[in-house]
Amino acid sequence: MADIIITSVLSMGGLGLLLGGGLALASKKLAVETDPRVDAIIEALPGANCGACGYPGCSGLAKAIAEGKAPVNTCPVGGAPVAEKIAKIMGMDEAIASTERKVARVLCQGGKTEAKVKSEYHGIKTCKAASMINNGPKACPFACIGFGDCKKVCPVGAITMGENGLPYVDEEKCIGCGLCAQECPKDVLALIPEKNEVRVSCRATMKAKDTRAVCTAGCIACKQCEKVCPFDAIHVNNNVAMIDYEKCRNCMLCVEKCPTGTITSTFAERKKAVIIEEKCIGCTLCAKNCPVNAISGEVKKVHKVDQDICIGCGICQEKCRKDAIKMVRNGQKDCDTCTAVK
Amino acid sequence: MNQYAKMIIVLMIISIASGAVLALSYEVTNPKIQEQARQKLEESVLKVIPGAAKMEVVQKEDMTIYLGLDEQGNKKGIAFKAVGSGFNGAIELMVGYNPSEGKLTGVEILSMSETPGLGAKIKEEAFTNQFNGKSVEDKFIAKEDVQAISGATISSTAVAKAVKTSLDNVMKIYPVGGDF
Amino acid sequence: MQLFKDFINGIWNENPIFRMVIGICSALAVTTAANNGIAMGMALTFVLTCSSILISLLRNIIPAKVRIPCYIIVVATFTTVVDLFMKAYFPSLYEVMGIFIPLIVVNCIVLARAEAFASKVGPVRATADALGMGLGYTWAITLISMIRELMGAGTLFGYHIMGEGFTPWTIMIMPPGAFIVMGILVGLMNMITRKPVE
Amino acid sequence: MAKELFFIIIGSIFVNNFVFSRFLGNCPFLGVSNKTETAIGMGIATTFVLTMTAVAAYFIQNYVLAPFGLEPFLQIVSFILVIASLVQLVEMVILKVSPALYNAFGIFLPLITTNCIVMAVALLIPMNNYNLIKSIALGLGAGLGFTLALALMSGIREDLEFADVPEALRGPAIVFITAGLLSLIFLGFTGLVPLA
Repeated sequence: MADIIITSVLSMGGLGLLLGGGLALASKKLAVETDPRVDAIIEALPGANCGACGYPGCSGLAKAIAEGKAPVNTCPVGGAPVAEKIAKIMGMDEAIASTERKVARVLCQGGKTEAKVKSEYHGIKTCKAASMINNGPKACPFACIGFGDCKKVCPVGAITMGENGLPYVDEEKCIGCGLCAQECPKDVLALIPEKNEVRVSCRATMKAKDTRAVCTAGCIACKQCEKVCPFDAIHVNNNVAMIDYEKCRNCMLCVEKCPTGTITSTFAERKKAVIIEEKCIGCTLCAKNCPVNAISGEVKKVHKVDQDICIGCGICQEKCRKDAIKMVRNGQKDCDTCTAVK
Repeated sequence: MNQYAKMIIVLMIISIASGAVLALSYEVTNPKIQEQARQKLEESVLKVIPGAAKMEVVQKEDMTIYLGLDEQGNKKGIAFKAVGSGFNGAIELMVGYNPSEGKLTGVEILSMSETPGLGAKIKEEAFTNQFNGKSVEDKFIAKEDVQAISGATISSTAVAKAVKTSLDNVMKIYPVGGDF
Repeated sequence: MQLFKDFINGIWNENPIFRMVIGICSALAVTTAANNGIAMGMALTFVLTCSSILISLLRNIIPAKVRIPCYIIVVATFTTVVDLFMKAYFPSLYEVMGIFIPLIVVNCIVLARAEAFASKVGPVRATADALGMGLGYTWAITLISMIRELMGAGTLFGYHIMGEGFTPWTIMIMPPGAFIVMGILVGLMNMITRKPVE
Repeated sequence: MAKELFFIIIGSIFVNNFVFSRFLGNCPFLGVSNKTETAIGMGIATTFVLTMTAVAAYFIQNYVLAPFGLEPFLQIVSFILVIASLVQLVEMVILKVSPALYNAFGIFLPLITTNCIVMAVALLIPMNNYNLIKSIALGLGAGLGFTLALALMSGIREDLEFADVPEALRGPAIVFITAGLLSLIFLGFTGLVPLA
């Protein structure tokens, strides 16, 4: 009875020793010095390996960050929280870690009701195939064809096709990887910083007359938006309005002015400035800088914002040194202005 | 150094522990397993030697022969294992034989991995009973004196050939008509 | 509450067979008859639970470099213990599942859960997860084996269901049938839960 | 002797392919077969581990287990211990030699340990008590059979990307169905070589 146990223990122990020793030897000889920070960064990254950062998967990005080749906030999917974690790992302070989160947006409103159709298409149901034949079935060569190539390629399923034949992007789910923008043969989808709510939903560079002939929601280059914009953030070149996302302050004046409704915004109403009485010391800085003179009040007295005139551009909040102004939209509590770089 | 030492020690301790646990459980279960195996063997031997009630194991040259005895202890026949190479793998069978009359008394398939529904039919009584009473001189060739299962000729020939080869070896030890 | 989530996780939304698609080798091989499926499921649940507990207890002691050999020894020890005891006390059951007990050692579920979960959490959560995974595995392979037995042999748990006229599709017992039934079931599961499996 | 070796190798590549007719090795088979180079890489690594396992299993069986009669209960544990250590060794070698290949495998490298083919080969050797050369032949044959299966599957799966596969069947479901058809084809090989 006992000898079986002894032999078994001895043989297993011997085997364990032999193999353990072999592995120890091998791990010493074949030791590969991996930077411990790389594993920590991989841990912090979302791990979707979507390639949006341009590196081969998260491990590729982690190596680049560890070697200092890539900034801490490269990962668009992770956004600020991930960037802060990586910054801690890399020993930098978090200030520069804040990133602009980008989301995909549809720059075309030519759905089944708005855009005319020039041919009936019965071929392979993918936008790529359809766009090869005479620029797609729609009369407007820039219009979205609507077979959902973007929907198929989206790794997180953020895109669904509306009944009007246009893709709808769920901005919470969207991780800004840009795969849909690459996939779309008509470049209807583009990656736009999330904080920019206003966008021109048309890219047709044909003459106004032709655009109006093919689509009721196209940009007819009437330049109304250009005239009304207080911040010189929108220009019509090549017959279509273009927004400079650095300058645009989401004041939505152009959205109201645009006759064909081509310029759209994520939210129905604009933000409004509200002065917090306790903090306001009446330095009148906001009143001086307000482009539409919506703020009134004497020096050293608490000022007031006229809610009807205010266009929600946020300059007053930026200028106010006492942080006494907050932007309010009826739905959200307080949202910071779009371009305030502290 | 300690990191490597720790590796070796932990691995060794775990393997020793597992060796001990396994040896212990082997000790506990081994008698039961031997008992089970013996019982199964006896069942199949008694099945292929009709009328036998007890079994005796006899070692003859390199073959193990099982003697089938009835209640009074006189010999009813002998049985031995045979192996054939079937369609999907080895087929193991138990062959019952009465050397004095030179006739087979029974065949049972112990283990096989033939395709279910086709080759697996060799396990059924319909196929194995045809061997009862066949004499040693028969040729044991499928489709001639052994009725093969349709669609499973390879398995049937494997069984027939296995019986034939094992019978030839046994005949060298127990000549036909001789005592056993 | 966390325990309950771990438990349910293994049964449904991370079902080893249909969602994570691991541990398929035994699932396809042993599911020719329904009672095989249940027996195999029970054996695996036992081995999975015991090894998960022990591995999560030892998790801080085992150095990273030798973690896989250590985990696998623990799993192998439990499997052999199950193998020996089943051979001794349940011979008829052992008859059916002989070759598949040793293959529990290499069943990917056990090592995958040990590597991914048990070695990171405490023993209590590891048990909940192991039980969940084990039961998830059991109902999955029982479902597969019921379909294959019904179509392959016209019986269910050994009772004749299909009438005499039914000629069994022996293909269902053989490997091709197993793969195809598995494929269709995974497809169905995707349809039901509408979550594409990466 | 050469005839038997030939039978063993051809047997385990075509007739009794470990993936298609014995259901073994499915986890890596499903996981790694989406790209051909990783599939071939995995096949080669597994063949290497298989051949070394065959040799190791032969020596352990005949020089450690059998002489002391520890066979019935220590067989599984000692085999799997050797396999795991071999895989750990291969993991270190690949990490050192080509990190890109190492990343491509990812989780599937440690999963070679649980690859049922490796364990099945180790168990088959004492069962048919092969001698050393036959064991190596079995290891090699199993490895080549596995690589063949992986290569076939990865070729098909790369074309499947462009096929219009229904939404629900995408991913593992269609792979299983294709594997089912492939194993149907391999069924045709049975009986090609008599199996001892």
